[in-house]
Order: sequence, then C-alpha cells, then structure tokens
Amino acid sequence: MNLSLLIILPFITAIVILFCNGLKQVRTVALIGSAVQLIMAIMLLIQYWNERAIGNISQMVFEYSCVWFAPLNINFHIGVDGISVAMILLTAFVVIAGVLVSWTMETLNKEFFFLLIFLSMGAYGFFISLDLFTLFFFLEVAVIPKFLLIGIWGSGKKEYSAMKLALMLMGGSALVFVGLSGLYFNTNINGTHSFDVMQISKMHIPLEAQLLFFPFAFVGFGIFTALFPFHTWVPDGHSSAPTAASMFLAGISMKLGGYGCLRVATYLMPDAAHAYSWVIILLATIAIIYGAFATMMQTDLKYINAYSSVSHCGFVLLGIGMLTQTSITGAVLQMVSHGLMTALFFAAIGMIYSRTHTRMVEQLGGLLKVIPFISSVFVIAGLCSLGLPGFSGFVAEMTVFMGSWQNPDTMYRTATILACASIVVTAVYILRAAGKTVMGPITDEHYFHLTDATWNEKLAAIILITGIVAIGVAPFWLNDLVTPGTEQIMQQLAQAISLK
Amino acid sequence: MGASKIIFYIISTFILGTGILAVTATKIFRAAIWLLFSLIGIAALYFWMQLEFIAAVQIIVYVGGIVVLIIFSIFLTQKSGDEMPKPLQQRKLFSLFAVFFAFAFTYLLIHQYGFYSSNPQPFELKISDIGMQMLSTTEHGFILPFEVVSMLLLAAMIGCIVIAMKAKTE
Amino acid sequence: MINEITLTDILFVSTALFFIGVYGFFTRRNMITMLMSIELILNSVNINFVAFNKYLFPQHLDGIFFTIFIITIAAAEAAVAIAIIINLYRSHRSIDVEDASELKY
Amino acid sequence: MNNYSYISLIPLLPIATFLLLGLFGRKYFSSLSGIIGTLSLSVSAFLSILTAYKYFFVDGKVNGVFQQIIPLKYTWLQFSPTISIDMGIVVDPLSVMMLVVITFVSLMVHVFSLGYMKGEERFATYYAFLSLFTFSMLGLVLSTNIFQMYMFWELVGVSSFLLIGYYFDKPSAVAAAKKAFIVTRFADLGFLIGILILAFHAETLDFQTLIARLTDPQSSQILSSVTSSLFGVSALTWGLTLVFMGGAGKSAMFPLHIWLPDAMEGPTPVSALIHAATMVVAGVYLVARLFPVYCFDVSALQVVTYVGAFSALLAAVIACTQTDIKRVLAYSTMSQIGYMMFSLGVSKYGGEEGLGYMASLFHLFTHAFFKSLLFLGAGSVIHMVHSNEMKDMGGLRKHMPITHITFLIACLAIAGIPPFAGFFSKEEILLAAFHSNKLVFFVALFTSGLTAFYMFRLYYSIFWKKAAHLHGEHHDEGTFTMKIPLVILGACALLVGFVPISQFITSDGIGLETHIDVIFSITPVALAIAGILLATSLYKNENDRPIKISLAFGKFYEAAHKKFYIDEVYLFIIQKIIFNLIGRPAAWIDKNIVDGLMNLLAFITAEFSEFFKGLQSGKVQSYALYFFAGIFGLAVLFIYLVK
Repeated sequence: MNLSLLIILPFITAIVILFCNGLKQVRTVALIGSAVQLIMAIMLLIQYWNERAIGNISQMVFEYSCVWFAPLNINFHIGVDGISVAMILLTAFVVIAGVLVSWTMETLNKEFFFLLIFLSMGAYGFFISLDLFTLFFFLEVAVIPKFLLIGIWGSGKKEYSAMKLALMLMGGSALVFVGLSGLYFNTNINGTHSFDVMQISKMHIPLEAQLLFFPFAFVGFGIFTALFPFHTWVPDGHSSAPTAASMFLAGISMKLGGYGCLRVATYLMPDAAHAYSWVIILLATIAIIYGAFATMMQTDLKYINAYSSVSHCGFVLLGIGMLTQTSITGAVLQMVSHGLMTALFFAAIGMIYSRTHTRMVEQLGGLLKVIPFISSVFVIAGLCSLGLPGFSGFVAEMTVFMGSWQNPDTMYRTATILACASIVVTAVYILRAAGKTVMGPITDEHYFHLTDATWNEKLAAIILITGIVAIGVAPFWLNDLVTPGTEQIMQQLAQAISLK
Repeated sequence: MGASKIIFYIISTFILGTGILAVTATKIFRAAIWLLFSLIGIAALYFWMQLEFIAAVQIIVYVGGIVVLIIFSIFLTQKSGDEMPKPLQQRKLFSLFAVFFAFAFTYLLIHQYGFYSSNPQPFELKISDIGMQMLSTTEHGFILPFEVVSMLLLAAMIGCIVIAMKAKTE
Repeated sequence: MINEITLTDILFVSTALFFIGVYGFFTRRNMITMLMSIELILNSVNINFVAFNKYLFPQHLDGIFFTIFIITIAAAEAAVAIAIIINLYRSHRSIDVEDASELKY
Repeated sequence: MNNYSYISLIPLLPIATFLLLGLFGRKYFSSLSGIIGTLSLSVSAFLSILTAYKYFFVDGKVNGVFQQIIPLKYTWLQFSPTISIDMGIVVDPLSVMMLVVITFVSLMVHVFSLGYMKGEERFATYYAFLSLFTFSMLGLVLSTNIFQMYMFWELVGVSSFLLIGYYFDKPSAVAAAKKAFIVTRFADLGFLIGILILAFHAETLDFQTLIARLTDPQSSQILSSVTSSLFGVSALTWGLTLVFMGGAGKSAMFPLHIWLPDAMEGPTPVSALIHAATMVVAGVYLVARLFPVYCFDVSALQVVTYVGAFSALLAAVIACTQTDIKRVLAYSTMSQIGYMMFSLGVSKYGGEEGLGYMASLFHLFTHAFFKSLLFLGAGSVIHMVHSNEMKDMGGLRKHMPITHITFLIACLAIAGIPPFAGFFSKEEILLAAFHSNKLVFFVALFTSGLTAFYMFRLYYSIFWKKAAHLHGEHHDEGTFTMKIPLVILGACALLVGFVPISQFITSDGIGLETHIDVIFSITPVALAIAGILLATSLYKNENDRPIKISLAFGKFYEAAHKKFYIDEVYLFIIQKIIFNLIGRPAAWIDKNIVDGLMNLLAFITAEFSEFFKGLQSGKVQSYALYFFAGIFGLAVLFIYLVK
C-alpha cells in the first residue's frame, strides 16, 4: 500500500473543498473524503496484517523514501509499524466523526472543513513519518489550523484560548525542534548527519547528548499531551473550541505528543529515558491525581472532560515512563482509547450544548428523559472514561497498571498505586456529571421540547462507539498489533541497559 | 612657548567657548550668533594652519550662506526674542553624561594611538592644484564627485522649492 | 612654529567640538538649533580632515577635497532641512521635535 | 470432559437479551420485553440446573474429589508472555452452585417483575438491565482468571448502578446509585491493587495456577511473596487483604457497607436479586474462590473473620431500629453475609477443619432463597400500600394471605428455627465458630437472637399490629406472576436445608459428613425463640412498650437508629477532606498557580515587548541617543572586549 496516499488524499479533499459552493457541497466532499480516509485506514490495517501473515518481519512495512532536501540529508521517508497503524486508525475514526458532528456548521463552512481536513493531513503525515524533519514538518501542519479553528469558530474567550494554545504548542514545537536538531547533529553516517529514525535507532547517540536533548524532545512532545505543569492550554483550549475542533484536539492532537514521546524521545534516546524515567513518572502521577481532583471541582462539562483528559493522558506518560513492555503497550492502547473516548465525550457535550445552550452541570438535568440517545452516548462516554470493562478505557488502563506494577521499584509502585486510586476519583466526577446532567429531574421546561440526535450525529456517535467497543470487547487484535512495535522499543531500552 | 602656540590656544578656546554657548543659549537668535562666531573661529583655525583657501570657503559658505539661511528661517518661524523651551532635565543630564564619557573615551583612544607626523615635509596648498585635481580624470581626479555634488546641489535646490512651496488650496 | 602644536592637540579641539555638537543635538528641542548642532559636528569633521591631511599626508590633497565636498553638501543639507522645517512649521505651527512624534511604531 | 461446551450459553443468553432489549426493546417490543427476558433466562436457568445435575450426579467424583473442569478458555489480552487475561469458564462445585442460585433467583425476580413493573415506561430498559446484571454475575462466578473476575466484578457494579438508579428522575435514587458505585469502586481499588500484588508474585492471573503456586510452600513464588514486605506485613498478606477489601465492598462489610441501605432506592425486585442473593455474596464467593491461598496466610483470614463478625453484630443492632422495611432487610442481609464471612474466616483447609467453609457456602445457598423471598414479599407489600414505612402498614395478613405465609416461612428460616433452611446452615456456622474461636461464637450467638427479634418485629409490624387501613382502589395481592415466585421460593426456604451441600462443596472437594448435634443446637434455637417471643410481646399488638424500651436505651438507640453515624463520618471525610482539602485546592492551584505561571510568562513577554515598543517613541532625539549609545557600546565592545 502506498502510504503517501494518506497525505495526498486529505490534501486533495482540502483543495476540492476550496472550490465548492455552499454548505451542502462542502460537507458532502468532506464526508466523502473522510469516509475514504476511514476505508483506507481499515485497508491499511488489513494489508498490514497480510504483510505480517506472509512473514514480513521487518520493523517497518510499506516503507518509501525519496530525497527531499539533499544538502541537509532530509528525506521524505515514510513507513508504518503496528503503533502507527493504530494511531492512523484512531485518526480516521475521529476525523469522520468530527466531520459528521459539524454537519450544520453555518459560518464560513468552507474554511472550517478545509482546516479540519488539513489538520488530519498533518496528523497522518506525522504518524507515518520516519524522518525527523518531515515528522516535525507535519507536527507544525497540525498545529496552525487549531489556532484558526478556535480563534474563528470558538466560543467564550476564544481569542485568549486560541492564543494560549497556539503559543504553548508552538513552544512545545520549539523544544521538539531543539531536541531533533540535537539528535541530528549527534549522528554521523559517513560524515553526514541524518534525520532518519531508523538510522538513528541503529547508532548509539552519546550519553551526554542524550541526557541533554531528551528533556527537550520529551517536554516538547509532552506539552502536546498535557504534561504537567504544561497542561493549562488543555482546559481553555478545549472549552473554547467548536465541537469538532475539541474532538480533533483531544482525540488526535494530544496523541501526536504521546506518539512523539514514544517514537522520538524514548526510542531514539533510550539511555536518557532510563535516566529520566523517575521525572516522567513523577510528573505523570501528579498529572493523573491532580487532574482527577481538579476535574472534580469543575462545573462546565467541557472543562470536566478537558481536565479528565489531563488525567487520562497522564496514564500515557506513566506508561511510557515505566519502561516495561506492558506499560508501553498500555500507553499506546490508552492513546487510542482516550482518543476515541474523549472524541465521543466532546461530541456528546457538543450535541447537548447545541440543544440546551448551556454546558453548566448545575443548569442541566434529566436529559435522559427528553433526549435519550444523546444522553446514552454521554453515559457511555462517561463509563468508558471511568474504565468500565467492555469499553476501551478499561483495557488500556489495566494494561498500564499491570505494566507499571512490573517495575519493582518502591517509588514506581507508589506511583502506580496513586494512579490506580485515580480510578475512584474518576468514578466520582463522572458519576457526578452524569448523575446531574442526564439523570435527576428536568431542570428547565424548555428541555421538554428538545429533539434527539439527527442522523449525522447518530452516525458519528455510532462510529466512535464501534471503535470503543471493538477495543473493549476484543482487545487482543489491537494488543497484537501494537506489541511488535513496543517490542522494538523495549529492545532499544534493553540495549541501553546492557551497554551500561 | 611660541606665539603660534598661544594663538592656537586662543583660537581653540574661542571655538569651543562659542560652540558651547551656541548649544546652550536660551534665545535662539543668540544661539545663531554664537554659532556664527564659532564658525568664524574655525575659519581662523584654517588660517592658522595656512590653508587660506579652505578658510575662505568656510567663511563664504558657512558664515555667508548657511548661517544667514538659518537666521532667515528663524525669522520665518520664531519670535526672535523668545526664550526657547528648556530641554528636559533628565535628558540633559543623561546627554551630558553620555557626551562626557564618549569624549573621554575617544580622546583616550586618540591619545593612546599617538599620531606622529610621518615626515616633516612642509605642506603647501596651491589653489591651482586644487582646481587641476578637481577636474582631472586621472587616478587622483575628483571629477566624478564634483559632478555628483553639482547634481546634488541642483536636486537640493529643486527639492527645497518643492517642499517649501505652499500646497495649492483645493 | 606649527610643529609646536601636535596633531593630537588639534584633534582634541575637533573632538570637543564634535561632542558639543552632539550634546546640542540631544538637548535642543528646537529644530533649527538642532540643525546648528549638526553644523558644528560637520565642522569638527572638517577640521579633522584638514589636520590629517596637513600633518600626515602633506603630499596629497584628499583631505582638502573632502572638506570642500562636505561644505558643499552641508550647504545643500541646510537648505533642505530648513525647507522641511518651514513645512513642518506650517503644518504644526511649531518646530519643536517633541511635537512631531508621528514617526513611531 | 468437554461435554460442557453448552455452558457458555448460560451467560451468553442474558447478554444477547440485553443487547436486543437495550438497542431495540424500547421501540419495537416494549410490552413483550418482559416475556423475552424471562424466557431467555429460563433457558439459562434450565441449563444451569442441568449442569448441576450433570456435574454432581452424572460425572460425580473422580478419586473422591470433584474435579475442576475448564471447558472453555481463550486468551483475551496478553499482558506479557506469562501474564494474560483469559476468558474462560470454570466448572467446579462452587461455580455450579452459584450458577444455580443466580439463575434461579434471577428467574424468580424476572417473573415477579412481570407483575411488579407492569406499566412502567422503561419496561424494556428494566429487563435489559436485569439481563445485563445476570450476565455479569454469571460471568463473575464462571471466571477462570482473577482479572476476568475483576472485569465482571466491575460490570456487576455498573449494572447495579443502573438498576439502583432505575428511577433516574428521583434525586435520592441517583444519589444512592452513585454512592453504591463509588463505594464499591473504592473497594475495587483495593481489589485491583491486590490483584497486581498477587499477579506480580505469582506471575499469573489464572486462578488454578495462582492457587497452585501460592499454596505450595516450596515454590519460588510463595517465597517472593512472603519475603517481600511493606510496613512489616508480607506481600501475600497485603495482596489477600486488599483482595478481601474488594470483596468487603461488594458484600457490604463494615466499614464499606454504607451503600447497601441506600441502594434500597432501586425497584424492590432488583433488591431481591442484587442485594439478597447475588451481588452481595460476590465477596464471599471471592474469598471462597481464593480460599486455599487465604488458608496459607492466617493474618489475612483473621481480618476476614473479625470484619465479618463485627459486621454481623453491627448490622443486627441497626436493623432493630430501622423503620423502613427494606432497610431492615438490607441490614439483615449485611448481618447474614457477616456470618458467611466469619465462617470462612474460622475455617481451615480440608477435612473436618474445613467445616466453616462448607457452612459459609451452605448459608450462602439457603440465604439466597429466603432472603430473596423476603425482599419479594416486601415488594409485594410495597406494591400494595405504596410505602416503605412500617407505620403505613399493619394487619395485612387478611389482605395478602400468600405473601403472609411465605413471609412467615422466610422469617422462620432466617431466625434459624428447625426445620427451615436457615437452621441447618446457621447451625453449621455456629458449630464451626464454636470449635475455633469462642469470641466470634458468642457474637454469632447473640446476633442470631437479635436476628430472630428484628425479623419478627418486621413481620408483626407488617402483618399484625393494627387493622389495615388501606386507601385507593385496587388492593389485590398482585398478579399471578407475582405470587408464583413467592410460592416457589417459600417452598425452597422450607426445603433447601435438606440439600446435602456438605457432600458437594467443601474446601478440598472431598465430601464432609455432618450431623446435627442436638445438644449444641438447643442454645441457638432457644435464643431464637426467645427473640421471637420478645418480638411477639412487643409488636404483635399495638402498645407503647417499644417506645419505652427505645427510650430506656436512650443514646444507644438513637445512635443505632442513625446507623451509628457512619454515613455522617463518610460525608465529613468526603465533603470536608476530599472536596475541600484536596479537590478545591487542586482546582485553585491549577487555575491560579500553574495557569498563573503560564499567564505570568505571557504577561512578562508582553510587558517586555511593551517596553521595547516604548523605545520606538517617534522622538528623533531619543533615537539619536540610542544610536549614539549603540555606537559607543559597540566601540567599547570591539576595542576592549574582543581581542
């Protein structure tokens, strides 16, 4: 399969959108484009399985490389392993759901869908890049549209939020770039430097360089994935963003960071990952616990989900920081699971908001009676968030816990227990929100006239729930998909230890 | 100490004294007059250096031209007797400070470098030489700058007229 | 004789004059007086040219030429400056630099 | 021995029903959904009983021991090469017994609900949730893997949440549902960490392997789990105690019992299913499942004993003072589960010493029948008088004869009067306690007297005391479907005591000969009769003695009535400590300090740029000054500093 299609297709879709007239054409094109993306992602999965089934054991499959800028040895090098395939699937699911929930976007719809599709292109490019420069390039491609999406179509204090988000993410990118440059200049292949992930992974970067540049790369990517204390863009950004943008932001964009932490920071600088793992654990644990407690005090549904994202993304970082194979697999599962789950949550919140015009928990009530479908979606998202078996959240969190516990260090154990404790707090805030919003008596008589979900909203929710349940009920396929990828990372890490 | 030296000191003191007065006088007309004296002093310094031609040019252009021009413009824009607005105290102090240190620094450099005349060969300035070299096209000729300056003067003249011309009332 | 006075002495005069001009340029708020300060600065430069020429390179005339050109250009500059000042006076009824601060940001 | 493959149908039928009814029930067959649910469950129940028959009587014992059969097992999630979650089904005496109990009681509840819930708007949803619950519970007892059990454990929790919160527009129901979920979730945290500890040391999650490794004194696993310790307590003890914490949460043991009384907000048949027979005994089941390991670690087992005994006593005392009939039943459940727990706790592994284990599960078995009968009877009463309060009842024996008789049978059973079911099981428990722990024995004895007292207090308050004053129209006893389960369960409550459980379910799988020690039984039966007589004298007819007595007890009565203020303590901890001391500061810190730092950074940058903007003042002289300073600075730099 030609992976470039994953970039070209959204690009063409985006261009075609520019030549459309009226909302109907625009959204039809966007829907077709995203549906084709989804089909391609699923085909990629099948072809990947085929490839593995016929005995292809190379680390990356469907590799393709061509020179982009020879003087600096930058190549357009793409390829996927199981982790990337999982992330691409996630992106495709979220994109189509995002397009569907924005079905009735009124203002500047052409630009809106253009940016959405453009953003997805950045995400795909990021996940398939095997060249650090192109990786960075696509990371940037994915950042800029967010600023516009929030700044133009947002609500509340959107300028502030858009600015904050863009600045913090740009700051993150800047750190990432320092880290990447550091890697680049510490490589030496026949006298030239290299950006190529596969080449860098085969050589040993000097320890001092790793210790110096790992924090840059990790914190830089960490900002994307709400690393404490750089998570403050998350609540403001999510709450001001339009529904689809929130879904993209939490569902895809935060995963760019997690993927980067794994693929670039941990994989390429294994010694430093060992050296700094306690810092990562510390920050991740703080993020988990403190995010959960901060969520408990929120009254705005979007803030609740945003803070819970901080907490849940903490699991990703915790999984990465624990440096055991199971925990890293868990981190990837958590990325996929959180992406789908939080997108669903935001979609449900968006649907509620578009009907009731409020997101305040105390103003809502009894919605299950008037809009049962949306309320059920909301409850399902909540239950997934609190880690109910049968949904993806459980699988991911348990894998992280199980993996973390394999690390026998007392401090790491303590961190694991604290992280486990957060599931109780999660239950508290999710039930509090769900109990007040969808259950209880109806608080406003206007609510009696609300209409339930339209076909597009139903479709969006069903697509996401399908993904969640597919992982929750039968996690083995995703686990098997991801494990070879994490094994490679573990080998890197094991080599790092043995070299010491 | 020779007479020449004494004369030099007198001229120098005159130049600097009137210069200082020119930049500190509170009435603008007086400032212009002190400037005039300072320029005349500089002409005297040229005389002292036996460069009569330059001294003459100095007097003709500066004293006779520019200062008169300035005085005209003062008449056009000001009431000559008025006190000028005082400079801000803070800026004055700061400028004084900056200027003093810059001067000390510069002079220190000059002093350290120590210019010594390479050869005591006497310097004679013939006006004919100036004329010849000015219009010569050889290696040390100044014909091109001369032409450029001519153009500049022309341009300045036209520019002055355009700028200063009253805009037509619509 | 002239040799009793070294080049450094003359340079002292010109430097001092230069900084007097600079001081005037900084502190004067009236544009015409600022122009006068510039004239002083130009003159101090002229002195330098002449003195260097006379003391260090008696066989050449380049310093003299520079002085002549500077005087010429100073004349042109003064003319233009005064034209600008008068124009400014017409629009602002003032030739105080503090009043003409549109040139910012 | 793979002839049990149909057994997967037992849990799969309810889940299929759940999906069918949950997705389409509301729209397409709302009135039919009850029938569908009941039918599918009756198939399950039939299969369960078939399995039991086959397992106990056809296959029987091999070498004198009932074999553990695993007809189905596949890897669900591979954590690491050694540790994986397997989905499987285990068939052994314990799970088969639970299978029968669950499907049977669930079937009764399904049938009862046909009448009780008739006309509800969300009838289909109700049956969907019931099916979900039954599925989860069946999955729980059939688990081969401790993590599989944890998953179903959680699912049980959520389906109980959904059922308790069935009347979701009633704020108290929502609050109760939340409370139940959160408290059990907190307990599950312990369970989870316990699992992590056990899994780490045993290097497996599979029950069979886990038990084998952790009970073999020579294995490296037991060595690692006993030697590594925290705060002087070995990892094994920690693990088992934490696992028990999970069990205690679900089984409403002190101090995690606070959710149970509130959970009575759910529909009454739900209480009969969840809070009498199935979910609340999950903790007992869990300890029983891991019993060989518990036996290996005495300290963990002692925790189980004392928590169980204390809960039994506490609940019995509180039950005497409650006026809401369902709450009385709830506390009585808690008390009876306390019996089961300490009975496990005083037991040892194998042979005569393992009497407690057998007795506990026997009691679990009998209790399921008479307690669900009590709840269904209470449901029937509530259906009639539309109230949960004792003061609205009285003299109902004429109006609802079937309910009256069956309720009486159940009361006698729970009080331990021969020959009703409760007598036999309680007898064994007391015997087991007598042989190993005298303190626990006396607590149990006293509690059994109390039990008889408060049960008959309840009975008399409902059916005697005063003349019925009913208002409203239809006051029949309920539909046919409501009466049938009462009769069936009543018959069971009479008869199940004669089931020779001791032959089937013992700690080591070898049958145990038990006999009724008549001399020994005199004391408890006498105490029970004394309790009944006391209740008769106080409550049969209306009089002011109960009030006098309660006044005589004074503060103690008040405290018991207020459930010993445990709810208030929790509320204080949650409200004051968790919310105000952790949550609020966390939110505040985030908003003001962490975010504040970010904003400060932005502010500093903005101020900095404001300053630089100020340099661009439009004032020529300032520019000249900066220019001059710049030149000066550069000159100094280049001349002196850069050589």
